[in-house]
Amino acid sequence: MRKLDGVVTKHEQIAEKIFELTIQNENIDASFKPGQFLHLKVGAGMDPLLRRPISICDIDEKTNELKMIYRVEGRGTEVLSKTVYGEKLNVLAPLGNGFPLDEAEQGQTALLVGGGIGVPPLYYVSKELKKRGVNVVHVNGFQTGNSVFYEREFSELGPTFIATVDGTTGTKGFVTDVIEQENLDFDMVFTCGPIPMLKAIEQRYHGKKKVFLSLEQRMGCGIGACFACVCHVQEDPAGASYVKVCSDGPVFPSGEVVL
Amino acid sequence: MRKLDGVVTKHEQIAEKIFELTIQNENIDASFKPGQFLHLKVGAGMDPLLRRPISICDIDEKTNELKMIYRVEGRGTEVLSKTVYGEKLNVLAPLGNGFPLDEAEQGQTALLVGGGIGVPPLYYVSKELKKRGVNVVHVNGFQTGNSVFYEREFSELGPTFIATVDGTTGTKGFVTDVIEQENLDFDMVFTCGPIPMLKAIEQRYHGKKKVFLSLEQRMGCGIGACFACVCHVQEDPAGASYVKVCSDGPVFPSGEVVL
Amino acid sequence: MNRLAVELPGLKLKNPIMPASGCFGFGKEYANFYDLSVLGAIMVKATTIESRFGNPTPRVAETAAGMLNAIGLQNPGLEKVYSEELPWLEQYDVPIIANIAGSKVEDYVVVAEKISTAPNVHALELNISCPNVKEGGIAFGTVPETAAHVTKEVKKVSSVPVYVKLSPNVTDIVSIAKAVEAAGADGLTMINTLLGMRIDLKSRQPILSNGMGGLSGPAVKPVSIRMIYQVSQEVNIPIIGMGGVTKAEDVIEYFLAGASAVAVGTANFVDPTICPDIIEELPGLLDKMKVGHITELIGGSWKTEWVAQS
Amino acid sequence: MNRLAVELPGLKLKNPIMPASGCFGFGKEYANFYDLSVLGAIMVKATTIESRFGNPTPRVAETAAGMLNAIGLQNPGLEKVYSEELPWLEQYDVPIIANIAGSKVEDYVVVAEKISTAPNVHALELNISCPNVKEGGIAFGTVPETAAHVTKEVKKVSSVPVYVKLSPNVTDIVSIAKAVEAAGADGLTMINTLLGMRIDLKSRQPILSNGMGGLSGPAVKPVSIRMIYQVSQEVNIPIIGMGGVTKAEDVIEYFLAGASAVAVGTANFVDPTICPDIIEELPGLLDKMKVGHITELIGGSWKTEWVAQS
Ligand SMILES: Cc1cc2nc3c(=O)[nH]c(=O)nc-3n(C[C@H](O)[C@H](O)[C@H](O)COP(=O)(O)OP(=O)(O)OC[C@H]3O[C@@H](n4cnc5c(N)ncnc54)[C@H](O)[C@@H]3O)c2cc1C
Ligand SMILES: Cc1cc2nc3c(=O)[nH]c(=O)nc-3n(C[C@H](O)[C@H](O)[C@H](O)COP(=O)(O)OP(=O)(O)OC[C@H]3O[C@@H](n4cnc5c(N)ncnc54)[C@H](O)[C@@H]3O)c2cc1C
Ligand SMILES: Cc1cc2nc3c(=O)[nH]c(=O)nc-3n(C[C@H](O)[C@H](O)[C@H](O)COP(=O)(O)O)c2cc1C
Ligand SMILES: Cc1cc2nc3c(=O)[nH]c(=O)nc-3n(C[C@H](O)[C@H](O)[C@H](O)COP(=O)(O)O)c2cc1C
Ligand code: FES
Ligand code: FES
Repeated sequence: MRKLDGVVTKHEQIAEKIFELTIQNENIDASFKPGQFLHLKVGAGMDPLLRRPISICDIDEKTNELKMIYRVEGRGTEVLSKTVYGEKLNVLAPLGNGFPLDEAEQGQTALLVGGGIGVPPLYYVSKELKKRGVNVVHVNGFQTGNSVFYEREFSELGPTFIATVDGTTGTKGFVTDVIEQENLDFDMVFTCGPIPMLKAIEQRYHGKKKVFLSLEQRMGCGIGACFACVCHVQEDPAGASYVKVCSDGPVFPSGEVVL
Repeated sequence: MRKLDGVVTKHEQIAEKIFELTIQNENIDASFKPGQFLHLKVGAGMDPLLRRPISICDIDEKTNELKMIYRVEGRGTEVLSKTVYGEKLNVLAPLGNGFPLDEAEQGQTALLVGGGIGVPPLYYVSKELKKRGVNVVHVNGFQTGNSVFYEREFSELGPTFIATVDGTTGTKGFVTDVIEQENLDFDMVFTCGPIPMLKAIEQRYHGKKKVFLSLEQRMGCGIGACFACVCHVQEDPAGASYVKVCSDGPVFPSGEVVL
Repeated sequence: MNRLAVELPGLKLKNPIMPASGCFGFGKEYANFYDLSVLGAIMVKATTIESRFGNPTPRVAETAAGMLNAIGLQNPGLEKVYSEELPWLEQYDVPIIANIAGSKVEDYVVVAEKISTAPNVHALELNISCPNVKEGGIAFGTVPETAAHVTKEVKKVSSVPVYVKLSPNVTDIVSIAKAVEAAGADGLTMINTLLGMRIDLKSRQPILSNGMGGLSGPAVKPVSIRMIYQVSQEVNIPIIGMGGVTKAEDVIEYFLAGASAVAVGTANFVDPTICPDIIEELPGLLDKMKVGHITELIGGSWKTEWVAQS
Repeated sequence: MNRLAVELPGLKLKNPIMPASGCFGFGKEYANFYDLSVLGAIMVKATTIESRFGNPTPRVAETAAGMLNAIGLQNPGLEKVYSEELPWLEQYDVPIIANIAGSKVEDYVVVAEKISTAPNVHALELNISCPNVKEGGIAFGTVPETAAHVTKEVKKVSSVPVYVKLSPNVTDIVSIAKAVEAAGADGLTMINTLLGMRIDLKSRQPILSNGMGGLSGPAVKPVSIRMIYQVSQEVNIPIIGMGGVTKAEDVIEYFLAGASAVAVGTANFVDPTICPDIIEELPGLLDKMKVGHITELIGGSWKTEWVAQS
């Protein structure tokens, strides 16, 4: 966990409102794990004030580059989208715990389920699993065809299914529809996306498969100090026990956190 | 008076903390008069919030370009100094009344006295006077040699004297010292600079020569609506009469405004 | 159907956007940038009986996403406002809200009685919350009894509805709001500026020659939204909201909090065409929110009719 | 000579910079970034008798140059703070200021009595101004009598000096400050957060699940500077200033207003090394201002000794 300046080496729009951004810094290396995230300072001034959490989408150890993919949502990502080649971006990284890749053994099959801007971190997960000889199957859900990205990149690693809510690309419906229709078989699930999607996956597969969920939560510090990002735990759903998404997560096994 | 986006066509540092910035917009033309100013939005966000007043230093009618020269003082000009080629700067322009060049007749001699960042507007004044056949003599004062700029540019238009407070360049002392030492002869004075300098000039020459002073004042709107920039007038120094620097000025004849 | 039209006591607004008092003079300067008739209304600069120079300069200082001002109610005085400024504005098809100030109750009464008879003045805004004058001003606005008293006296003489402008520099804004409502106020405008200060490192003195000043701009918006949320649930008179509005989204946020119209202050200095720009953006934003008429949004954050679709 | 050393009741500070309560947890996270011993002091997170989960999320929202929070005093409770968090901090050479909260006076007394006996706790900070809890909190801090009462009771049992943290959400901050001074407070810390709100356009509900929250960050600095300027001239106990500090210049501004030390809150989230960075910048800034010792600047904006050279 450090504060570092990343130099922008690439920045381009890859789908509607979706940007791919690559930064470089000598400290970026394989110690940055799939599922971890950055806390990114946008703009130079005090407005926007807070950092933005963005997942690591890929690491290139050789060039010390880190790739992220983000959607323009509000003011922060809007300002971010104006960043140009050569500019410096200050980030805290790597943050959080990442996906437990060791839970997948060689020859097993991992199902990676992404929704919207939950898709990017799964790319790095998939690449690393593949390296370890794990079979990867991807199911990525989007609102509509225009916002689909990285279909080719995922396909190069393993079978890849797309669902869109309006059916403009891939299967019409949700990721869970695809999993059922395609009758997919797998040993574990790694997933990241909106809460309703995570809930659906947890409901279906908790107890049956190993399931790991990556959560989103509004953040202050990003490092565990401010208590902005806490969640109740299923063991003590109304009590004082908690986990912090930023430092205990963002990845949790199913059954741990109250979604 | 309009709101327009100027595209940065040149931006470079020309002395210690002093930058020359050129913008282009089809509406920039000879209707922008010497002594008028711009009200410039710095940065995209709400911090810094207010616009910054900067004088017009030169106009190129043919290329629709406007030149300004500014010193990095605080946060606004600091952010401004990071602007790069091709960026857009939003300005309100041209604002204020400018110097009454018609007061100088062909063959007469105008003394232009500038102090620090009061120097830039006098360059455009001098060029325009010269065009009309008026003789121009320049006395420009600075803190120290490192902050001197445009010595050559002024010299090309007429005799040019430099004073620095510490004597590192030109005469050691103030502009008024130079005027006396050099025994300069002139019909009228156009001046812009810090209040103590304006006061000294007014004291010496009011009633004897035509004197026109360009004032600075903290501004809100820059167009006459907010009453941030008012000054008492000498006729009614403690009363409710006033002038606004932004819309009645920034240029006033000596004897009008309480400095 | 005009989806932006709003009707308030004394005011038929073609849209709910108006420049805030003190941030628009008497309109002349902005008339160089656009036709003032596009505005919902204009809140003109505070008027006092006599002309005032106001405070010494510097009168403004910048803060993070905000500014401090200590203009000190500079204005040409009742006579001139009545005989010159207001008649000049009659060329525009726009109702005027006259902001009135004073240092004693009788001052307010004198200004209110006269100014409310101007043909284009459709409402008064009682400025009992100006932080920049030594006497009167904010003092009236921080105690429920005095706020109610000046309201009552002005109501007696005014020929048009009276809106009272509340100060945010209070422990309990609701009690002040209720007091002026009970005293007969037809509406509220909120908020005036927060009392603040900046100190210059070189001179080691406050930047404003007056010492303290009023904080405005985006920095104060969350305070204003909170106060309107609190007050709108406790009173039955409409609120014109203000504080930090810079875009159409802010207007909607004010409506959801409980405002029925919105004034734009500081942002006029940053962008002279901000008011017409916002007015133009609003219908598109209503479309996006699937809202027919902007009034449907009033108090939407605490009224329970609407349930978000997800 | 250490030009940054400041001595306050109970506190020998090697420099006047400390993280503000609630913005630094109990220090563990920031210890990953730097050696906590460089800090003047640490104001740790509010401690209550029992552990608390706090409010539902979302608990933070961004505003222009600021943020809202409604954490709701989440903390592990007195026992755990006393037996785990504070002992962990003993490895650092830095005095701890323990922030204590409760919903009734007796709660404060219980926490104060015990926590003040921890070896590294050199002072208490009475949080009578938290806007994010339904009971107690801000209610104590907005009325002079109740503020004085809780101060007096805590003073009776505390083994270390007691600083009272004032709420800015009041009409008359001076009267509250004087009341707690008279009740025996050894110092003041100011300000806690301003009550604010943001509303989400999609859900049409307040962004914070708690509705309102506390506004902090650069946006509030002018309000805090103003209040410290007012209060420091009327009391004889020192003030630890806070609100929007992000750089060394801000620290000087606070000193000139009347503060004797400065806490940094929100800025820690933006930049985790902000406190040591400011500490490092301060001597250079003192040089530039031709100031020998930072304490010479305390109240410089209203004390008359110094005259600006121009
Ligand atoms: C661990 C983690 C990883 C993430 N990874 C990615 C990613 O790889 N790509 C991507 O596009 N997005 C990602 N997000 C979501 C991303 O952080 C938000 O979309 C972004 O912060 C929105 O900022 P904004 O200024 O555009 O929106 P605004 O609405 O203007 O933001 C206002 C505030 O709300 C916060 N906020 C708004 N939406 C979210 C959200 N969904 N999650 C958390 N905070 C939010 C912002 O951080 C900011 O503090 C991630 C979120 C988390 C928590
Ligand atoms: C009519 C006019 C013409 C000017 N022309 C020039 C020029 O050609 N070149 C140049 O370098 N400077 C010029 N100035 C001064 C210039 O406006 C200030 O240096 C600049 O605003 C400082 O901004 P900042 O953000 O760097 O400083 P900050 O101190 O951070 O500014 C804070 C606030 O104070 C205001 N302010 C600070 N100093 C001044 C000042 N001297 N005059 C007015 N407002 C001030 C700023 O505009 C801003 O609102 C002119 C000023 C006026 C009034
Ligand atoms: C320069 C300036 C002058 C103001 N003058 C007045 C005034 O004369 N009367 C008044 O009621 N409010 C006055 N105000 C307050 C505004 O009308 C408004 O309530 C406040 O600025 C908040 O809105 P904003 O954040 O959009 O500026 C003034 C504000 C500013 C910035
Ligand atoms: C997330 C957060 C949590 C806070 N928690 C506490 C707290 O537990 N006790 C307290 O007295 N103040 C608390 N505060 C207030 C700060 O200590 C400080 O007074 C305020 O934030 C102003 O300083 P700043 O602008 O530097 O943040 C909290 C502030 C924030 C932003
Ligand atoms: S974001 Fe601060 S604790 Fe998680
Ligand atoms: S700057 Fe607003 S009136 Fe001159």
